[in-house]
Amino acid sequence: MKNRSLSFWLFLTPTLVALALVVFIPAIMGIFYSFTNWDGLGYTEMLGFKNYITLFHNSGFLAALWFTVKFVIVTVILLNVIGLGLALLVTQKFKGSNLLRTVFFMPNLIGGLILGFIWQFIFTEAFDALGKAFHMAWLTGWLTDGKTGFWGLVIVTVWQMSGYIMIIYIAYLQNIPSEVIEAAEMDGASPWQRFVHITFPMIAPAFTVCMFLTLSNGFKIYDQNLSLTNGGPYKSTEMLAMNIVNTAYSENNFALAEAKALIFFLIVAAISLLQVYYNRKREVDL
Amino acid sequence: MKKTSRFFLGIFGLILGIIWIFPFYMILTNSFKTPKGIFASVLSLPTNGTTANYGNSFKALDFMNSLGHSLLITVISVLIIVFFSSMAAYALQRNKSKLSGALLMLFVSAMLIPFQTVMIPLTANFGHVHMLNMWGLMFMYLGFDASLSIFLYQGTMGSIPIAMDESAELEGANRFQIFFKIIFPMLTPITVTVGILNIIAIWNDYLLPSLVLPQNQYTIPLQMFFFFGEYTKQWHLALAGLTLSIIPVILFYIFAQRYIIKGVTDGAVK
Amino acid sequence: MAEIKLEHIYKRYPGNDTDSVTDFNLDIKDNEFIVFVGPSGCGKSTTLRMIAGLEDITKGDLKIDGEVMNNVHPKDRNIAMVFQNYALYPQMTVFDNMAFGLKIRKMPKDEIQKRVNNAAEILGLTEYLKRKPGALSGGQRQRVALGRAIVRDAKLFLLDEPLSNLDAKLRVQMRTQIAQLHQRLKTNMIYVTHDQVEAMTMADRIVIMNDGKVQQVGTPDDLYNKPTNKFVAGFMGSPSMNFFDAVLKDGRVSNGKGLDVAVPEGRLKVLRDKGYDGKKVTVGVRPEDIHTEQVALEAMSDAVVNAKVEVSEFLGTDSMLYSRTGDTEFVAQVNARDYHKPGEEVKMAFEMSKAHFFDDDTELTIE
Amino acid sequence: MAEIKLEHIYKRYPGNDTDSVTDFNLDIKDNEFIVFVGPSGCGKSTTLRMIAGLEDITKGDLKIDGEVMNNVHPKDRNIAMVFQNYALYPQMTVFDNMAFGLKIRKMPKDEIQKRVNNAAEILGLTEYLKRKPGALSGGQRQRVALGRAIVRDAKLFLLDEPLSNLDAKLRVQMRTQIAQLHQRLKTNMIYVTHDQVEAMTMADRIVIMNDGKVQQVGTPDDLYNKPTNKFVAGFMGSPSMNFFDAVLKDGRVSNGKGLDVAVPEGRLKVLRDKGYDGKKVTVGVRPEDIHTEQVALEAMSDAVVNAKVEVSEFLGTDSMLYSRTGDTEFVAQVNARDYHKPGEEVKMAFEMSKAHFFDDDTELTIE
Amino acid sequence: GKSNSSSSSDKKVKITIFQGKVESNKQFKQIAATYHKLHPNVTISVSSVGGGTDYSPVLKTRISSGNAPTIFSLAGPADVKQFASQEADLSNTKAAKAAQPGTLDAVKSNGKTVGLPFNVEGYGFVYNKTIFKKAGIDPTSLTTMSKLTAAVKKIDSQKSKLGIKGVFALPGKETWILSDHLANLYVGQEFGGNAQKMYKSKSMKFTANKEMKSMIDLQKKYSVGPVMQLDYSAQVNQNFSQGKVAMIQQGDWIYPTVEQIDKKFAQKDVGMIPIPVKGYENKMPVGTSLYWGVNKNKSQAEQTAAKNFLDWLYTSKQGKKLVVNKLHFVPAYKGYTGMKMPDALTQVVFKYSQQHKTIGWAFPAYTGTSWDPNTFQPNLQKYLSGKQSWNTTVKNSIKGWNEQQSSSN
Ligand SMILES: Nc1ncnc2c1ncn2[C@@H]1O[C@H](COP(=O)(O)OP(=O)(O)OP(=O)(O)O)[C@@H](O)[C@H]1O
Ligand SMILES: Nc1ncnc2c1ncn2[C@@H]1O[C@H](COP(=O)(O)OP(=O)(O)OP(=O)(O)O)[C@@H](O)[C@H]1O
Ligand SMILES: [Mg+2]
Ligand SMILES: [Mg+2]
Repeated sequence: MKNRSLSFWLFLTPTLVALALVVFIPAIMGIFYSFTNWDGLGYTEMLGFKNYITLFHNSGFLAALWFTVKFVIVTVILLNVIGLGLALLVTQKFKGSNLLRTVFFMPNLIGGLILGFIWQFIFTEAFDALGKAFHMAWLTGWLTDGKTGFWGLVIVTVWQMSGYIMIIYIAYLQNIPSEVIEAAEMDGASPWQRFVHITFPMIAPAFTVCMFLTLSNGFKIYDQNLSLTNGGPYKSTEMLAMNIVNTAYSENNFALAEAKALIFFLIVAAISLLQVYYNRKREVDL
Repeated sequence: MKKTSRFFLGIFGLILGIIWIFPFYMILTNSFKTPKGIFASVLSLPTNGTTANYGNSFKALDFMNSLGHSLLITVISVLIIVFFSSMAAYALQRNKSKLSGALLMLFVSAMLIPFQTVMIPLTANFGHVHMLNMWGLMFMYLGFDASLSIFLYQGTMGSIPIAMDESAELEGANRFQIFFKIIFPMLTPITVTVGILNIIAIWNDYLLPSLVLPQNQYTIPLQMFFFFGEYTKQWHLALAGLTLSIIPVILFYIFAQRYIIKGVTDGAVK
Repeated sequence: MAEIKLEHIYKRYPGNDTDSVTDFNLDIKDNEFIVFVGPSGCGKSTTLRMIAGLEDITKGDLKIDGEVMNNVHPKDRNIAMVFQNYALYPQMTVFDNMAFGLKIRKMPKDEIQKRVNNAAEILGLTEYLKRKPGALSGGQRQRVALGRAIVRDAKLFLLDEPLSNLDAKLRVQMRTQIAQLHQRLKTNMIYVTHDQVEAMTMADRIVIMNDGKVQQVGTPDDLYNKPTNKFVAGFMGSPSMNFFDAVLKDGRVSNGKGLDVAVPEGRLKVLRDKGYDGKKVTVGVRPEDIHTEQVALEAMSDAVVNAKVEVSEFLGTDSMLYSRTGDTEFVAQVNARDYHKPGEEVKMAFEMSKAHFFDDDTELTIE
Repeated sequence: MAEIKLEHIYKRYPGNDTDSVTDFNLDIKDNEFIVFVGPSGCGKSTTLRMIAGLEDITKGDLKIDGEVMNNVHPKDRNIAMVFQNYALYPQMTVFDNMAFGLKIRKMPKDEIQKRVNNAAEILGLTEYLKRKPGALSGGQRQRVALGRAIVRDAKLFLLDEPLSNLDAKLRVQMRTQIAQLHQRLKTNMIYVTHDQVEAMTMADRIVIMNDGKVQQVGTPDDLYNKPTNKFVAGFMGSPSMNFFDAVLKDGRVSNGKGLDVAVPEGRLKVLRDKGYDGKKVTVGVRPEDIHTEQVALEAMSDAVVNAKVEVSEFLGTDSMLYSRTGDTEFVAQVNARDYHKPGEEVKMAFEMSKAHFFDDDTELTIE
Repeated sequence: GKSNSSSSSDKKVKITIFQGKVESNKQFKQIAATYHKLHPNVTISVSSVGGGTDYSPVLKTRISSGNAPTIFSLAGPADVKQFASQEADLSNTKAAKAAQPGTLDAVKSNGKTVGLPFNVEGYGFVYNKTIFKKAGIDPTSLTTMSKLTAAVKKIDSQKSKLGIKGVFALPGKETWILSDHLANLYVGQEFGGNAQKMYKSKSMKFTANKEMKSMIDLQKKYSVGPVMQLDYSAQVNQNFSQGKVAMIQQGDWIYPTVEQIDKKFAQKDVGMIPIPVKGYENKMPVGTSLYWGVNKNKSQAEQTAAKNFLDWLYTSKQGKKLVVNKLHFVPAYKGYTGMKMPDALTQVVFKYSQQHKTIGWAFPAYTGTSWDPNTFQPNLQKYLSGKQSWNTTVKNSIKGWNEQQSSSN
C-alpha cells in the first residue's frame, strides 16, 4: 500500500483521530501545565523550569526511579522467560494444555484491591506457615522491609502478567508454518536448538512486542504497587507511577506531577523505543 | 511427541497450574465464608459455608443492570478497537516507508504515557463537548487501547505472505475487500488475542469509567467499589462479586480459545 | 548404508474419510536409489513424510536396519529431506539455511564453510549466499532447499520433487550432481518426481503409485517394457500409450472402428493359451511404436493402417502426429524428419511385437 | 483482446545492486500465446509481476492497447495470474479460493457455481472442493491456483510455471485445457515454464531470457532451428547441444582433441565468406544429430568418428549415449533400438548439415 | 430569592451531591429520597468514589469537565484552599450557626465559613471489655502513661489465660495510625489542637516527642507482630474483632467493621478510652474529617436548595434522627442533647464531646501536604521498623516541616 494512496489514510484515520483526541492533546496540555503552578483546576502563574528543577532535588523521585529501574530489569527478564516458557508449554499437545492456558491467564482477571488483599495473606500467612514448617527464615516477615517488598512486587507481577505475555507469544507461535519446524527436525535440531534457531527468530516480532510491553508496564506499574505495599514501608517500595500519583493527589502538586511524568515519559520512551527499533530490524517478513 | 514426555509435561503443567491457581482457591473459598470466617483463617476451607454473600453481592451490585452495561461497553469497545486497529496495522505493515515507521512509533509511544497524567485534561475536554458517557468512553478506549492492538497486529501481519494481497488484488479486489476477506480472516489467532486482552482491560477498568460514566450507566467494577469504603471493606461481598464478574470473561476466554486455530497460514507458503 | 523396510503401511489424515496411503510395502536395499512416481495426490509426499517421521503412521511398520522406527523422533533418524514446498528458514541467509544442519551437528566452522561453498557452487547459488530466501526466485529457493540436504551426510535422503522449478539444462546438471552424491555417499535415496526422464535415468528401482496404492515396483526398464497393468503402462511414457478396446479374432485384433491389425505369432500364442481368443482385450501401443518410414511399412505390412494426421506437434527431435484411422484416435511419435502436416493422409505401421495386452476387466497385463 | 507493449523495461529490486530485468522489449499481438523461458533467476517472474502491476517498473513503459499502464492499479488491469508459489488463501476452501475473484465481481451465485464446478471438473478437483489448501498435495494446490485463474474472463492471463508440480499425464491434459481456454477466450496469455515441451507445443512465440536480458524472440521452430546465439542454441533442446571449440581448416572443423569432421559445401561457403577460414569457431551439434545407424554412417562418411560410450541412459523411446572420441566428450541421442552398453566402441556419424556455427567471441550465430 | 424549604410553589431544582465517604453513600441516597418526598420540587442525586481512588482528583475532573456537583466534600484546610473558587459562603446557614464551637475552625476562609462538618469522630484505645474484665482491670482508670504501662504488663503476663496473642495490634503498614492520630496528641498540643493554626505556622518544635516515643514503644513492644506486616484489616478484622488482642488504637469509625465481623461481639464487648497524654488526661481527640461545601458557581436556586437540604439534615427534627440513627454520625452540631447514639463507640465520642472533654484535631493541617507522606510518615515507619533512631526521626520531621512551610505559605 502506497502511503500516498487514499486507502492508506482511510485505514489509519479513525485510530489516528482517536489517539490524538484521547492521548496526545491531553498529554500536550499536561506538558504545558508542567511549566505552570497548575493544581488540577487552573493555574495562576507560569513557573518556567522551576518544577523540573524541583523534581531533581526531590529525592523521592530519584529513589522511586532507581527502585523502578531495578524492578523493571528483573521483571522484564522473568516475565519474558516465564511467559514464553508457559506459551511453549501449553502449545505442546498433552492432556489439559488448554485448561492450563486458562489457568495461567486468569490472574489478569483480578483487579487491584482484591489482588493486594489476597496476596498479602499469601505473603503473611502462607509464606509464614511454609517458612516455619520448613525452617526457612527468609520466608517469614514478608513485606516488612524494602527487600521483601521488592520481591513481593516481583512475584505478584510475574504471577499476574506472565499469562498475559503468554497469550501474546502463543498467538505468534501459531503463525509459524509447520513445514519450517519440520525442516529443522529433519536437520537434526533438538527441541532446544529448534527453539533457539528457528522458533525464536520467527517469533521475533512477539519478542519485540513483549519486551516493549513488559518494559513499559514495568515502568508504569501502579495497581500492584498500591494494593500490595502502597509504597511502604517508609517509601522503600514506592515506584515511579505511584510517586507521580502521590505528588499530584496527596500533595496536590499537579504541575510537579506533570513535570515528573514528562521526565519519566522521556526515559521510558528512550529505552522502549530504542528496544523496538533495534528488535524490529532483526525481523523478517515471510 | 512420545507418550512419556507428554506425560511428564502434563505433570509439570499440573504443578505449575496449582501454584498459579492458588490465589483463586483463596478467592473462591473465602467468598463462601462469613466476614468473621474470612478473618479467622483465610487459608482454610469454609467451616460453615454460606452462599448468602452471592445473593447479597448480586443485589448490592445491581448485578443484572451493571452486567448489562459492562457487556455493552466491553463488547462495542472491543469491536471498535479490533476493527480500526487491525486496519491501521495493515496499512502500516504493508507500507514500508519512513512515514509509516514514524506513525508506528507514534502509536507505540502513546502506550508509554501514564494515564493519570492525561486524566484531568482528557475528561475536561470531553466534558466540554458533553461526551462524558458510554459513547465517549468507547471512543476513549479506542484511543487508549488501539496502540497495543496495532502493535500486536503489526507484528503478526509480517508472517502473512504479501502474495496473498497480490493474488487478491489481481482478482479485482479493492483494499477493503483484500483486507476484510483475505487478510483479516488469516489474523484470527491474533484477533482473538487482541480481543481477550482488550476485553479484560475494559471489563476490569475502574478509574476511567469512574470519571466518565454517569451513575445510571455504572459497570460492575464501579458498583463493586462501593464495597470498599475508607475503613469498612466488605471482603465477603467483594470476593463473591469478583467471582460473579469474572465468570463471563472466563467463559469467553474458553470459548475464544477454540478459534485460535493451529497454523492458519500453513497452506499459503510454498 | 541402510536397509529400509515399509511393511503394510497405511495413512489416513485426521479428518479425511479415505486412506491417503494403503498397504504400502517396500524393501529398500542398501545404497539403492528409489524413485516414487504417480499422479498428483497419489500419496508420494505422504509416504515420504512418514518415512521421515513427520507424519504418524496410521498402521504398519517402518523398519530401518531391522529396527522398528515408527516412534523414533525425526531428528534421531538422520534423514535429510528436500520439501516439496521448500520450507526454507525465512530469517536465515542462504548460507545459514544450508549450514544449519551442520552447525547443529557441531561440525567445525571451516568444514561447514567448505561444504556450503561447494554446494553453492554446484547449485549456482554462490552469489546469493548472503540473501534471505524472500529475495530469491522460485528456482533459486528450490536450489537452496536442495543444498540444505546435500551438504549433509545423512543415512537416507528424501527428495520431494527437488527440481520441479528448474529449467531443463539445470535439471540435467542437478540430476548428475545428485547421482554423483549418491555414488559418493553410498546412501539410500528416495526421490519423488513427476518427470519421467528423471525417474528413468536416476532410479535403480521405480515405485509407481496410484490412489495411495503401489502399482508396480521395478527397474525403469521393467516398468517401461513390462508394466504389470494398464495404469502403469499408461502412466510411463510421454505421450502415453495408445489404448484400444478390441476383440481378438483370427489372429488379429480389431475394434470395429478403424483399427484392425495382426498379432505376431508369439504374442498370439500366449493370448490364445490364456483363453482370450474371441474375447475382448485392451491393446496398448506406444506412440513411438507406430511408424511412418517406408522400411517399417514394408516390414510390418500386416499391421498398417491408413491414418489422417489431425494435429502435429514439432518437438525438436521428434514430431507428434495426433492421428485418426476410421473413428479411432491415436498418437504416433515419429522422427522430426518424418514430419507430416495436419490433414495429410499417411500410412502407419503398428509395431505389434511391442504391443501390450490387458485384460478388459482387471486391467492386468496378459502374459 | 489486447495488444501489450513492453518498451525498454528495467527492474532493480531495492537492495540489489544489479538489475533483475534489463532493457526488456516485446510487442505482444492480440490473442497471442507467449511463453517465457530461461534459466532459473533470469527474470521471468519479475517481468510477469511488472506486467501484473505487482512490482514497480524501475524504468520503461508498459502499454496495453496503446495506453501507458505503469501506474494503473493491478485490480484495474483485469489480469488473471497463477503464482509460482500458488498464493492460495489458506482459510478458504478450494471452492471459495476459485470463486473469490468472481464474487468480488458480483457475478450471480449460480453462474459462479457453474464456472467453479466446471473448472474443478477439468482440473480433477471436484472431490476436493470442500477442503482447505492445507490438506492438499502439492500438485492439487497448483491446480487450485490454476483454477482460480481459468474461471475468470480476464483480458490477459499470466501463468508462472503453472504445471511444474504435475505428472506428465496430467500436464499434457492441462496443456490441452489451457490451449483450449486460449482458443475460446481469445485472450493473450503469457506463460512461464521451464519445460521445453510445454514451451514448444504451446507457444505462438517464445521469449528466451538470460540474466535479465531477452536473448531471442521467435516461434518455437525459429528458436530450435535458428538460434541467434550460443546461449539460445544451448538452452533449447534436452539434452542440450554439444559444443566444440574448433578451428575451420581445409573444409573441416577439428578441435585437435579427437574431433575432426568435414563441413558440407553450403555451410562451408558461408563460413568462408564471413572470413572464418583458418579461424576459431564454435561448432554446435545436437545429440539427435549424431547417429549410429549403418545408413547414417554410410551417408555421412566424411563426418564419422570412433567413439567410446561411457554412460548410457535408457529413456523409453530413446537412449542417451554419453560418449567420448579422443579427449572430446559429447552426447548422442539415438533410438532405443540402437542401445549400446557403456564401454562399447561405436562409430558415430555427425550430421554436419544440421550443425550450428558460432563466433568464438560474440557467441552469435554465423550465418 | 430567599425561599422557604417547605414552599411547593417553587420551580423544580435538581442538585447533585458528590461525597467522599463511600461507606455512607447508600444511606445518603436514602436520605435524599426522603427529602424528595417532603420537598417534591427538589431532586437530589448522590454519588461517591471509593476503594483506593482519591476523592479530590475525581472532584477536580468533574469540575474541570463542567460536570461539577452542587454539594461536595472537603477534607480540611488544604482542600479549602484548593477549591476556594468553588466554595459558597455558608456563614448564614442554620447549620453553621448550630455547629459546635471549634468544629468550623478548619473551614474558615477570609472570615467566611465555607464548610459544614459531616460529623465528629473520636479515637483512643478501643478495648475488649471481656478481656479487661477477666484481667481485672478497669479501663477507665488508665488515665496516665504509667497506669497504662502497668496494665499492659499485667495483661501481657496473662496472655495465654486470656486467649490473646498480644495486648495491642499496632498496624505498622498504616502510616496514618502514627502520623495522623497519634502524633496529633503530641504535635497538636503546640497549636492548641487547631488545624488552621498549624497549617499557617512556619515552624514546629515537637516538644512532646519523648512522650510520643514511649507510647509508640509500648504499643510496639506488646503488639502482635511483626508490626510492619499488620494493616488496618489485620488490626481490626483479624485481631481485635476475633478477640485476639486486648486493645487497639482506633476510633469510632471501626464499629461497622467490627459489627460486620461479629455483631454480638460489637454490641457487648467494645469500649473506648482516651489515650493518656500528659496534661490532657481523660480528654478525647474529637474532630471532623469531612466537611460539606456548596458550589458557588451553580445557580442561585441550586445553591439555596443545597443549603436548605444541609440545614434540614442537621437542624430539623427529622434530619437529626436520620443523622444519628441512619448515618450513625456523632453530630458536630448543637441541639442533639438527649438523643442516644446507636453504638458503643459513637456513644463514647458523643459523651466526651457533649462534656467538652475533647482535644482538637490538628492533623488535617498536614494530611494534604507533602510533608506528611514524604517526610513524617516514612520517618516514623523507619523508626518503627528499627531502621532509624528516634532522634533522627524527630530531627528530620521538624526540619521537613519548617522547610515546607517556609517555601509554600
Ligand atoms: N523480492 C526480491 N528482492 C530482491 N531480489 C529479487 C527478488 N525477487 C527476485 N529477485 C532476484 O531477481 C532475479 C530474477 O528473479 P525472478 O524471480 O524474476 O527469476 P525467475 O526467472 O522467475 O526464476 P525462476 O525460474 O527460478 O523462478 C533473481 O536473481 C532473484 O534473486
Ligand atoms: N495435511 C493433510 N490433511 C489431509 N489430507 C491430506 C493432507 N496432505 C495431503 N492430503 C491428501 O492426501 C493425498 C495424498 O497427498 P500427497 O501429498 O501424498 O500427494 P502427492 O503424491 O505428493 O501429490 P503431488 O504430486 O501433487 O505432490 C491427497 O489426496 C491429499 O489431498
Ligand atoms: Mg507431493
Ligand atoms: Mg520465477
